[in-house]
Amino acid sequence: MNAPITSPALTAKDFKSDYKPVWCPGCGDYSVLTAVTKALAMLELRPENVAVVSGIGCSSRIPAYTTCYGFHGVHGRSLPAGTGLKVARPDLTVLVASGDGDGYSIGGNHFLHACRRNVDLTYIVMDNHVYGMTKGQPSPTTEPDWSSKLAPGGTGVREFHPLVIALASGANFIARAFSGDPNGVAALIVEAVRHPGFSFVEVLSPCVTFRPEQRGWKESARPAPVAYTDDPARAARRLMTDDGFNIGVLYKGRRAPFAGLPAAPTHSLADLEGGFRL
Amino acid sequence: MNAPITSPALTAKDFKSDYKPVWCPGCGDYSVLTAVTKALAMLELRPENVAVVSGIGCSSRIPAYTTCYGFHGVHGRSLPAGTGLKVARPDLTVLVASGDGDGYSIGGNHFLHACRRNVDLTYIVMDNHVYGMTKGQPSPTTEPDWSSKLAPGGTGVREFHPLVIALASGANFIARAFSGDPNGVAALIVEAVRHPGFSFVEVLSPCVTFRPEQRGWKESARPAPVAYTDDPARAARRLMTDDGFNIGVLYKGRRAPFAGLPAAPTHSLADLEGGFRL
Amino acid sequence: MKANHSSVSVALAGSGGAGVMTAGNMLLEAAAAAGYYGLMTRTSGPQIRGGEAAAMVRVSTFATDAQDDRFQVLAAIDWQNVNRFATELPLGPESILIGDQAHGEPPEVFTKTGARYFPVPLKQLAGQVQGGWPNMIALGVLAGLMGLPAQALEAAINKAMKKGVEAGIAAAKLGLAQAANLDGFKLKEIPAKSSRWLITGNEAAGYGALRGGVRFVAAYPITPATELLEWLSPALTKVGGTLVQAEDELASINMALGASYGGVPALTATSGPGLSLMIEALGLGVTAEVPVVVVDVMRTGPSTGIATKSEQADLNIALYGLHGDAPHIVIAPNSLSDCVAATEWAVGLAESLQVPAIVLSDQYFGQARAVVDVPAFEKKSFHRAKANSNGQPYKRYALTDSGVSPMAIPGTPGITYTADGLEHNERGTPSSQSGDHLAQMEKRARKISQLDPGDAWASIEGEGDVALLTFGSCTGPAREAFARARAEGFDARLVSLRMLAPAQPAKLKQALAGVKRVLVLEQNHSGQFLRYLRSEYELPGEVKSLRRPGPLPFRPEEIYREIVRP
Amino acid sequence: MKANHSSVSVALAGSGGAGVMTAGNMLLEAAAAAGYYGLMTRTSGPQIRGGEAAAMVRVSTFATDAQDDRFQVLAAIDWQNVNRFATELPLGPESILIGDQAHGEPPEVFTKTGARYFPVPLKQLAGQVQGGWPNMIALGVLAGLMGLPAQALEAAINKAMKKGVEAGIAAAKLGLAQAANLDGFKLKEIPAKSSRWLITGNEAAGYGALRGGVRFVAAYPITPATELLEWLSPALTKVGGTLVQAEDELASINMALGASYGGVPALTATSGPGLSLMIEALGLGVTAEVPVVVVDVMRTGPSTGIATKSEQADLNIALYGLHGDAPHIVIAPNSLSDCVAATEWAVGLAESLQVPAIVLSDQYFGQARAVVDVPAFEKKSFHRAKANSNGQPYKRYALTDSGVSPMAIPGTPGITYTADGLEHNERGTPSSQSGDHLAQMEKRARKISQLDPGDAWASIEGEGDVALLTFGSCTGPAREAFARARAEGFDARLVSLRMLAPAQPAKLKQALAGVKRVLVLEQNHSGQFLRYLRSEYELPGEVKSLRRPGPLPFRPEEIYREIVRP
Ligand SMILES: Cc1ncc(C[n+]2csc(CCOP(=O)(O)OP(=O)(O)O)c2C)c(N)n1
Ligand SMILES: Cc1ncc(C[n+]2csc(CCOP(=O)(O)OP(=O)(O)O)c2C)c(N)n1
Ligand code: SF4
Ligand code: SF4
Ligand SMILES: [Mg+2]
Ligand SMILES: [Mg+2]
Repeated sequence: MNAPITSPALTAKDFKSDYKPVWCPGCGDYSVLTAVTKALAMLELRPENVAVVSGIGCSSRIPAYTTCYGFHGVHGRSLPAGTGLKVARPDLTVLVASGDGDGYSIGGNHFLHACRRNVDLTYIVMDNHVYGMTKGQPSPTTEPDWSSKLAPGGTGVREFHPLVIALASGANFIARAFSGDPNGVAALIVEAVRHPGFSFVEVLSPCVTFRPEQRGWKESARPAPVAYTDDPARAARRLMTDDGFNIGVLYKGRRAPFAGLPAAPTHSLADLEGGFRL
Repeated sequence: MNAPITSPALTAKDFKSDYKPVWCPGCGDYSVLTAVTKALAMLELRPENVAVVSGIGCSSRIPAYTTCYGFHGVHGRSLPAGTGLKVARPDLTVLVASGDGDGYSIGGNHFLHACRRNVDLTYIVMDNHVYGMTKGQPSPTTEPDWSSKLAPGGTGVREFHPLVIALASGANFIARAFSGDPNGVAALIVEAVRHPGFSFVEVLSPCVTFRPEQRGWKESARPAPVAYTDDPARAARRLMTDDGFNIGVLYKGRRAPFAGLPAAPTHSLADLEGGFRL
Repeated sequence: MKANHSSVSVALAGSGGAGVMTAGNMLLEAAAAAGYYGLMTRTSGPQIRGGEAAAMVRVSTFATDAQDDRFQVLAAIDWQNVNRFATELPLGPESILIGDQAHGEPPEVFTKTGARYFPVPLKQLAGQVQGGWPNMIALGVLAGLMGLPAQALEAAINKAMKKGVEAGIAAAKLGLAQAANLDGFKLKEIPAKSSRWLITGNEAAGYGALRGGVRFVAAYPITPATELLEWLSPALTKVGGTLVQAEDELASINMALGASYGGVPALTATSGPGLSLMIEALGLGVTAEVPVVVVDVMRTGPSTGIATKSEQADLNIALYGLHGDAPHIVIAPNSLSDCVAATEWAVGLAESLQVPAIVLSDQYFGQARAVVDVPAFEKKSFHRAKANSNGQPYKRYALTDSGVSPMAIPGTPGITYTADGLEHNERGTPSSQSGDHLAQMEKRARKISQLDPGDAWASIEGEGDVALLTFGSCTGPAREAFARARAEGFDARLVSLRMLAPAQPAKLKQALAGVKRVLVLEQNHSGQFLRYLRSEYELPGEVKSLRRPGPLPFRPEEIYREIVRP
Repeated sequence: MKANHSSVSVALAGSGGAGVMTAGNMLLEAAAAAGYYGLMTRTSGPQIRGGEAAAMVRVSTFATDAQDDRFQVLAAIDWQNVNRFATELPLGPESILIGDQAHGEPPEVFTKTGARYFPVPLKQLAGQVQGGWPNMIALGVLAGLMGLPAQALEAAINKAMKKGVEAGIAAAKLGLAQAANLDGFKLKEIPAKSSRWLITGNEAAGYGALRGGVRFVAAYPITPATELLEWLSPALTKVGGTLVQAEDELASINMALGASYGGVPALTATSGPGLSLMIEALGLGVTAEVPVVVVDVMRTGPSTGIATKSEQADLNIALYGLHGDAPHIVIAPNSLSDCVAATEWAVGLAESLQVPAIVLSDQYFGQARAVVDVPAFEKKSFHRAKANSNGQPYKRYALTDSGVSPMAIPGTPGITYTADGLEHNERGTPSSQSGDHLAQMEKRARKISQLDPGDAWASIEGEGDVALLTFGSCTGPAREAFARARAEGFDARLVSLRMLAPAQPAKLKQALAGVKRVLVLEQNHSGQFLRYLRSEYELPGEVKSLRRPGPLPFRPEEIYREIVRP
């Protein structure tokens, strides 16, 4: 049932479904959606050969807004679901989409271990430094002094540094993007998908409703001053002092990806019975 | 019910209970137990003012082998339990004990967030690069090529680097110890307890049963060649290239610890009813 | 127009930014200021923020937390997508529709109910007041239709608005004037005004927790429990406690256990998906005998389900979700205001029995706001039995008659011990001996089964040989159905269970003595409550299940029909 | 000594390093080589490794996976802490104790049963053989006492030992010679030898999974499920599948769901604490309709409980643990060898109904090793209904009569969709409409309730007006009790349920027609199975609960007494 070889090239539009997103007007996630669809067109993929896997959150609503296969799972578990899918179906292109709450709070452990495991998938986190879906609580990337109903005066807790953690855990590709520049996001996703192993793209994607001040990210985001490195120690030094607004590929590793299901069996079931037979 | 001021100084023996450990003869955890009891004596604490909180694993059996208050919880959740305890009871000294499976596999997310949250407790992980309790499966710190029944030929998955992750997540004190030198472990625990905020002591503690080759750690462990730093970027560079056998304090931060329960209420319950009253 | 209504239900709908919730809240406040009882519930479209929404306000001369059978008035600032709410906004031929011609006609789904349409030029009228808004005109119209006095409306606007009060009042008065031209639903006067609160079920549960002594809360946000936490966070700080936002529910429940082990009563609140993640640690609470309370504000399941809607389908997991034999407590408040007492009670039971307790609230209670009589609190004292050294070796899990063993609190010298989720002997030492296991299983079961909840286990109303069994938010409409039946001389028994675990077979047997027909009312698909009742009790006579899944609440009328059915 | 025993049970105990498990396994192999059926179970002290342990071997002329009422022989290399196993090693006056005087006398707890003590100088005899060990002497003694032929023993030693075979055989023969001096328990000869397997329940379940088509497993180690995974890992690789060790159970179940969504049948295995962590994702499987199988190898609960011991107390969580109304499948193998077919069936049901299935095995089945007849497999074909594009808009959750809707597998063009744990309409678009919720709830319930399992739902044996209802590993001793009763002319009905969810009320009603007395047998404290039966079925006549928590297994004798009780 593979697509005919002569099928015409698809455009970004072919990857956008006709469901109306539930997002607020102006939400950064619209641009991420645009970027994903552009990237898939640039990669010359077909929707049926791509799966978009997510958890729960505003950002995690993205799968159904594409025409790809989608899996909208439970909160925080997008990476395991994506891992199972990619290992079982190495032929598919798997994008895992998440938010800063879904991916870094409840899903933090899977992030660590997905980076280590290095399954060949692309992990896109739409980071808005807040829980949008549940209406405005601090997330791991929220500034310690951001006041909210749940934490009046702020949590006092140091922000989570996703790129540093990714590097420390062994991610094979690390990039930061800003949804204000959808073409830039698309280009980074293309590169991430092409890079073998676990590729991580952190996308700064403003929540205009609960963090309206993030409209100011337009001013802060800028291309990273130096080209990416493939040296983890150098990358660590850079990322530890990075202010969170350097955009671009920041690290590319050379680890071999985790193996998927073998192409063919070497034994029959009857062979296995041999082990029990008396 | 506080201890009388004139109570005599306690020795390590006073912190060791008379339960016979279930550990295998030669297990590294015996020395960690000794080190903990020595450290508590050196800190001039009393058993009733110390709580040892753990998860599940051979290493996590440690609480009951002390005469302190102990909490032997469920697998992977020692840090949340210890966090709740310390926040609710800031007067207690809280040690959280774990293993590489308990702490870095199932408990990995709590590790990240405990480092960030910086509650004033000491986290001791007995790392033997294996699941001892369940009889020999690879843990996050196991070498990718270590063959076992569950992963014949090895997992192929890159090791987890606990100290780098701790640093990246904001731990306030990071040390590595080796159970072959219980006095050294004790000294590091003393320093960790005294340092405010979240202190992390990774203890190389051989599993003689499933990883007999770890008896060779005696030869590899050595004092770290340079003194600790309080600069995260410098610490990152060192830890990223560290071979896993540098022993000593490797990083000390200066972040203020997370606040515990306030000492006294400012309002009565009746005051709160005011908010509902018509 | 005669003032002969004892209850009027109105809904105000409109698209994002139209201010329907603001107006709804002011209407509720105005009703309260005029001495009435009131209830406001809300619904909205799928958008995260800003989409179409409706505020549903019921004003009555009697206390109730149930929605009525139908709405007397549906007003809309505009009709955009309001048809999506049709099933939630039942109308009848006696109902009226208010809308602005400028936004077109009311959708057919509403007009075909027979409801009469009265156009009001909301936008144009608002334009007549500098800084006036259509929602304030609508507010005035609705208040006028119910006959709420202008002063009450003014007071409510004054209380609610930070700026633009003048304009608000002026606009609302224009609305009031419009209502005067219409056939309304004037409320009867209400005689003496009792002492009242305006409160949501989530706030009530939060306050109950504090009354019970909770001073440590760890939680992870989830709809519809978040407001409970958001209310608790600053409140805890005031009373000397604290709330920690955890990284996930696994952390929050284990943090609560840690704090409670330290002697500080602890709680977490969540909804179905979060409760699923707490199951393992609840078992730890059972085995290690560490008190902890979980408030489950139920939403429509299974899985992520419908996060913003109500259902009573977490009964199974609350009662039977734990692995192994794990006796614990399950309590369900049976009214919005009972969320205070039920949660306080749950904390008391957890503390005194050293066991986890689950409170089954739901989205309906949690997010509805109501005018309620100030609850009368009983002076019960539930305390954790604390141990002190008596020179003997301390047996944390001593096999007492009651099953409760005094607990050593860290800091107490001479009786240190290790709390353990492994099976253990009386000292707390892990044991795999069948004798220790049996003895500890019996101890843990005994402390629960010996509990005598007195009359608190259920609320029992009425007489007769028909009985209706229910729990939680189904109780409100059932109470109203019973009142109607009784008003017509047909009495029956309403038994609303507050203590779901441990079951109380002897008490229920007594409550049902002589009953010939049993109705079991619950808001879920599979009949979880019925199945529970069948397994724990012998139900007399003919048993009929009245159930449907969420989110639509039961209406008094449909229950009434079942009660009086010949 | 007459060869008149159809079953002999022996136990070999000793402290760490004494080699009791090695010898026990060889004894089992020898029995198999001699044509007998056999069963080996094990117990050990709390030490992680090396503490006291006992191998329990039953050899019989008939197939059984039950332990007998008593042990005919208890042999000990030494007696250090062996008394700890007293409750697990019931003896009687007909039993004999074998021990080495050099290690002192047998503990009183054993001698007071009336068992006769025969000292054998194990150590000294071992010293007579270069490279000989006391456990091999004991092996010979035990084999001799049962009358196993020397060739069978030699064959077993040859098969098991990598080096030192000669010495082993020589030592065992010394043991055999010792036995000749003793009153033994010679086994009857067994006529024709059928085709047999030597297998543990964990291996059986693993093999059943592969037969069902499972090619993806993700799991996290946990006692007593680890061996199932350790068997599966290399086996999967051989048949073109793979096993991923996950970071925790949350990951393993979600990985399995991801793989299954991709069209590859997927499974995970765990025990109670791990199952607790999988609850949320199982609900996702229900709502998103993604097949997945969880094998729960039950251990003693609640909480961490006793990791190495058996209990049937996860029935509640398996049936009712999910939040919301979440219909799914629960299957229990009713013998060790049925672990193959039951697991295969569970995979087939999960796949064909697109729903999660839980297999309730337990530590007893999982870790026991038995000689079993090669199971006869039925040729049933269960397939996932897969969708292909027909040019129409694809409705992933179409409201079919059967409730099953063909599933699009990623890679198939024209019918892409998003699987969703949010409530949704037929297309899969999230919906909070009560109508969509009700329709999808009914669809999901329908596909389960319409399932007709044929005769596979239970095994039903015997006639009469007494019926015993049970499930899982209680079935073995029950079968043996029934055989004894029948041998005495007392027939009764044994109904062992294999399909626990969905319940099969019509089938059970038929199976129990005319029954006057019902016995409900289960290995847990609170009577979870009884409560389940009461809620789902009308049990006829007088109902009696036979239950106790783990870890001690029911013995045929105690069940027998209840069956024939007047
Ligand atoms: C187990 C569980 N806990 C909590 C929730 C509630 N919840 C839904 S989305 C969310 C946070 C989402 O934050 P993020 O991932 O940053 O997404 P955003 O909405 O900001 O895009 C939470 C806490 C849930 N659905 N499931
Ligand atoms: C939820 C859950 N999953 C799995 C287990 C089984 N289990 C017990 S200990 C353990 C691993 C322990 O490894 P580690 O923390 O390294 O401790 P060690 O025994 O090596 O000291 C596992 C997987 C469990 N008890 N609970
Ligand atoms: S709440 Fe924030 S993140 Fe969610 S849709 Fe609105 S703007 Fe986007
Ligand atoms: S198995 Fe390993 S970690 Fe566990 S007690 Fe033995 S030596 Fe120690
Ligand atoms: Mg976010
Ligand atoms: Mg370990």
